[in-house]
Amino acid sequence: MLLREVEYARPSSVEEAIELLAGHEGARALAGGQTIVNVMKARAASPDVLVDLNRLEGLRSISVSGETLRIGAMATYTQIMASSEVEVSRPILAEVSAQIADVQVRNRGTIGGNICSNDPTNHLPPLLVALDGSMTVRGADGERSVSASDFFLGVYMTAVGEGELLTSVSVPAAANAADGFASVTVGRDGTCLANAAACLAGDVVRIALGCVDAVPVLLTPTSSDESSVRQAVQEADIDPPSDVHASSEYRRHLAEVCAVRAVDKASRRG
Amino acid sequence: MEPTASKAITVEVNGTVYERDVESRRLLVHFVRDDLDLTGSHVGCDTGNCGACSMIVDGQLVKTCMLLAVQADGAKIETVEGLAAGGELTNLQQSFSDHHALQCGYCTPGMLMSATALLRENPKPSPAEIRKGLQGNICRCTGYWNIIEAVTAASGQEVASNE
Amino acid sequence: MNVAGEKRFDAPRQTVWQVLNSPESMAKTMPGVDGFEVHDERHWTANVKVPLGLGGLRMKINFEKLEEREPEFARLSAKGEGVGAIMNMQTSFELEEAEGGTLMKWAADVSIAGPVGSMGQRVLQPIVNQQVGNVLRSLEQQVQEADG
Amino acid sequence: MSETIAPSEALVVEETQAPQRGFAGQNVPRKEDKRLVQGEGLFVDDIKRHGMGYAHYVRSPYAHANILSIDVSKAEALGGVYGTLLGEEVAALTDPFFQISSPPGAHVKDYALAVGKVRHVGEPVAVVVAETRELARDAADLVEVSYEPLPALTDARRALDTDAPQLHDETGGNLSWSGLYSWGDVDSAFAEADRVITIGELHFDRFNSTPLECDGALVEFNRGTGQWTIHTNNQFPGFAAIMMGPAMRTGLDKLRFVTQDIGGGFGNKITSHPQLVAMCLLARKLNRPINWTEWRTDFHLTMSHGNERWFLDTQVAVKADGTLLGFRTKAVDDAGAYLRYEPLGGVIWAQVTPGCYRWQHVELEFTQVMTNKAPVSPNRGYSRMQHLWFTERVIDIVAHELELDPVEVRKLNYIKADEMPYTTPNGCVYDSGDYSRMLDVALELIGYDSLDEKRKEAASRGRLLGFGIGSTLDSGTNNFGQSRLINPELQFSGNNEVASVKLDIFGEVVVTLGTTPQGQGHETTASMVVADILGVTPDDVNVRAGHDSYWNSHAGFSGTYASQFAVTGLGAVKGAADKLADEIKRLGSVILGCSTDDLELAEGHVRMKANPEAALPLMACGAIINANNAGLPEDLDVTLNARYVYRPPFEVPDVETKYGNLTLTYAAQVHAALVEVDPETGVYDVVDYAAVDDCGSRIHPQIIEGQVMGATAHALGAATYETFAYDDDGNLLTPNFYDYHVPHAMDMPPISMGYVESPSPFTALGTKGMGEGGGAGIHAVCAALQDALKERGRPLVHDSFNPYHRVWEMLADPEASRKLVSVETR
Repeated sequence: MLLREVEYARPSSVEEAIELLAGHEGARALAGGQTIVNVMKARAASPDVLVDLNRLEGLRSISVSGETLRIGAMATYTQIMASSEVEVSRPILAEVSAQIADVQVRNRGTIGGNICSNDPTNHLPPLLVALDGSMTVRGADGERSVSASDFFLGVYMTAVGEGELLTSVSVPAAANAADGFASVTVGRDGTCLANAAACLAGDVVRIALGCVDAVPVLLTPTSSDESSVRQAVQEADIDPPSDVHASSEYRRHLAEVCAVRAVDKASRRG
Repeated sequence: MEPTASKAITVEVNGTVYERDVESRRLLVHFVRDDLDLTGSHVGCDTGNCGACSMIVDGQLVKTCMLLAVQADGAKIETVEGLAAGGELTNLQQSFSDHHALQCGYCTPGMLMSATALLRENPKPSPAEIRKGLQGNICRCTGYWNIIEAVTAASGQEVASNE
Repeated sequence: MNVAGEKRFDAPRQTVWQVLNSPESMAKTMPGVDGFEVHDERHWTANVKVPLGLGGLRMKINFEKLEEREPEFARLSAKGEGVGAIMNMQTSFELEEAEGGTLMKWAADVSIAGPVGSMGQRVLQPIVNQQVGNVLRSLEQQVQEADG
Repeated sequence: MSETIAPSEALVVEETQAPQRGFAGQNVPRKEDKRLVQGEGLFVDDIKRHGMGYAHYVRSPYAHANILSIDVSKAEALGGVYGTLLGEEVAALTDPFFQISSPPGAHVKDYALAVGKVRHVGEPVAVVVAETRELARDAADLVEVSYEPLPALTDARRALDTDAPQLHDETGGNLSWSGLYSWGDVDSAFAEADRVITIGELHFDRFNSTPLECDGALVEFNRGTGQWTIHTNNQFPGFAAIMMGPAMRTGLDKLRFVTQDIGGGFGNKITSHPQLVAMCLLARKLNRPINWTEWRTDFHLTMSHGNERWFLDTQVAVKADGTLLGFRTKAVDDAGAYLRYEPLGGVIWAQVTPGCYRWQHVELEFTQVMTNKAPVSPNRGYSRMQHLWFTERVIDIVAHELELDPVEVRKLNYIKADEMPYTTPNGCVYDSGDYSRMLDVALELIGYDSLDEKRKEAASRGRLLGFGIGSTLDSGTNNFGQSRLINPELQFSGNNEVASVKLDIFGEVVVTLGTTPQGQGHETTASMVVADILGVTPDDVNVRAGHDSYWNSHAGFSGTYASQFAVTGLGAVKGAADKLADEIKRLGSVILGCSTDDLELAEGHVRMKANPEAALPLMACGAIINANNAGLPEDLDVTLNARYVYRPPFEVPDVETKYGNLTLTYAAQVHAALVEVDPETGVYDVVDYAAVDDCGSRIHPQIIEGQVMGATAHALGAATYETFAYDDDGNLLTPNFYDYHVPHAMDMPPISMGYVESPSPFTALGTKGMGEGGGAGIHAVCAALQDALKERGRPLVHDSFNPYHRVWEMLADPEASRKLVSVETR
């Protein structure tokens, strides 16, 4: 409960935030804080400077422009669940956000924090990989866009470099997209033992597995029928970590089941 | 602005304004309990799971063990101490007692704040909605059903009673 | 947990050996080393900050060379402290001449002591794999530099 | 997954008799609630003192290691640090804690801090005290401890192997205590048997009730009087005192225990005496009040794990019709690294030796060992729960293997109502109860008649439905004489509790209790009993909140533990109130000039039965005795301040035959569960649940129902989610609520409740101790899973803890568990 000493700044603009992040060694962005503050309580990983993004209202906006749904990195799960833009352009994001933890966490936790922490049990990394989303990352020398499949580098590691800031997440807008998400959790809405997101577009099938590796595992089976989905998972030859909640073997099995169930949900929606 | 290891902050808690210097690292729940001496809100875990520290900050239900006190600078905070204005119990508080929705009472302040936030957003929640609304609050005494009944009754709905 | 593998260098065995046995050049292969101290040729200490998205994982790592047979075999122990837990690693490598280059067979046994929970369990394995990858990549670089 | 919506409304109450007991029997509003719902409770961590220091422990990262050196210089150099405490100081200033065990456990040396060696991850090795909580932890991080790691022992079954790591040199091995219990004639039972069922191994898992408030203390030392005031949430101060006094070389009256509100206990807050000693030493050394806040991770690492127990080589003697004759088993109990309340678990189980059943012949070899895990201590259902789970598992395995109906096997073997009071093979006396009727009520509540339709309906959704029963006992009011079966040298026996009731100068009725309630509503129930006796209302009765050993209302066994308040606590309250009522009548007879027989207490007056107009208000009585007593007869011995010590009727059990009555009352639970298993993943839900309890006469039904619901939630958590799991190096893998998942609101199944009231013939109010439950839900879920998986290769449920992955393993390889059981037909 008792954090190591840390410095705190609350910038009033994205530019200022990036200056702070770039200008201070060991500086980290503080989004919802629903992961990083707990890690700091354990005094495991510990930033020297926290750059609080919570007053950057601009980073909370959710908008649809043409073919793209753009969600500000600081949009909370609660916001995403309530957003009419999300509802009309990619409802799966609201559906999955509603399964994350509890009201209090959903009120504070953000889409940006979820994917930047990239805990292997998080819901959104596999979902965004399956939806072929892209992340906008801003640094001192401008903005760049990183596709979801390149964004996740490892546990707690992403393409957001030192002195950079994730500003928004974009996914293709498609109201009736055939998306599906399935998970097995410890208790209802608890920690995921395994999860999978699926997106069916024409004959393109994208499945992303969570909880089985440091980063989401993307599968693109040739068809959405059960046998080829199972085959794709088996051929991915994943080596999931073991922990007290599930053995590697059990996770491997659950990954296959979740993939099949996610695809099934997706096809029933499409 | 330059990062600092401590900061003078102003918060309004249950209508009273407090100004204090606080270390940047101090969690809001410790600030409220130890610095403001409002000990109604509790700490039951290290990991943001138990919800005993739940408060309503600027209208939003949050776990204050995952919020730094400095982040609450300028915020309006509601805690359990603010519910019964002038000692007059709210329907919800009375209902908790009527339905034996508390035993040791340690989770109760956080539970009450979560239920208060829920009823503001959803004045007539179904039992399933109440369970979803209280999912972030652990109670080790009651097994939850009496709490669900208490919230149902406080919202003026029929209770599937255990009596 | 155990990790092991092989790596081929396009450099003579002696060069690889020297790199592997020089604390300074090894330091360069480790992520986020911000302090280094050699006590004697068998003992040295590194202060590292493993860069993670959430903030540095600060560790003080004490190395001890347990065994060596120049130029083909060495075994070290590394003990990292400072994250509320203790990381213990025993690692060894064998060097063989392999057509014009050197083949390194390495193995490491990593364990964490302390109240790590599944966070430690679940996260340790991927982090170790990741860091091993980094080390091997920069090792190659060091060998090339040493090889001139 | 099926989404449960609400508890079914059914509530059945069957009473063998329904005596009108005034306020008793009614749901009087709880006195405690008004402060607790306003955040005005006073929990230990709410207490502040000027200049107090915050303590933070330095804990071992190793499960087993020699401590080579500890360097606190950097910590003490840090600004704001008040001081430190080390094991070597503790060893110099205190003696090792008194050990309950006979040898070899008797030789364990246990101090407030590790001395020379650590024996489990998280064991305290030093304490740092500083100006703020954060600084204390900063400084603790600066303490440099150098360890020599040793191999860890994490499997109790290996503890006695010659090559096993040795925890305590003094005990010459890892055995703490062992004893052979044999009652009846086990050989003849097996000779008589038509079938002998052998079960290789059953395992009761390690968990505890994890009260939401962890332990804590605020300790002040009075230099002038040499007296400590210990504000703490310890739930058994009487026990803490007898552990601490001798160790600290001080008289017990120098240790003042003060408690108001406690955030849950469940037995887990009995053994905090090592931490309390450390804080006492620091308060004296640093001459300032010391705050100790135990954090969640600390609690999980060090506090009161439940006894993990193995049952090996079990043999059961059965007739072909399922009549149970007897059993043999070897219980191996894992006490963890130190004996803080153990090895009492080695006898406590014997309170319920036959479970709810009539078998007469029992042989149990009990072996308790020490391992590199957190010390175990009482946990809701302490030691009986493990044994009851075993007996229930045996019943269902017998039924499963002999293709008998678990309901019929139970009805055939249950102790019958007309056999009550029933003497068990080891001399315990079950006071009252009707288990068959309870089972009928449970079956009705859960719709047992339509079980087949339910199975079909679930199957149509691809789910496997299973039904299971758990019938258990909650034995309350210990005869501490049972400790002599562990160690004949001990001078403990019987039990007691104290209450005082006085009438103050303005007629205020004031009650003080010796108990330390943690949510059981003692203020409320005590006020009801007193009100009925004094002819006032509960609102007129002021029951002091909490416990203060300087109130002089405690005895050696005072506290709140082991399901006894309704017997010992209320027994003491009734005794004191009766005494006061008698004094009031004697005063009244003098003032009103009549015989005490002509008087009654009603409506706040002592008055003449024949002529209610001739009455003296209680206020006047208080005023006369306290402030206006001139002219009263000299021989009128009335103080209006009555103190009563309740002492249950017990004999010392026979040490040789291990025979005798170990507890006074036996509340019963018959619970039934329906589970649905997803055969593809092993994920399952409890979809319906019925809880039928009998705790005798019910003083406050609502409080009792709350206890039953809470105990059920604990059992369901333990069955599916909750475990203290260790890796092979002795690291705890579930040190917080993130990994140690407890039931949340959405995890609870619908629960319908039923009651049978069989008043206890042995207690003044017909009440029985209750609240712990017997872990009936753990067994009901085990049985339901075994039933659900029957058609998938008949796997045997062999563990009390069945997370999804274990169910999946049983589905994937049923043969693995089939190997554990065999049936011999004679």
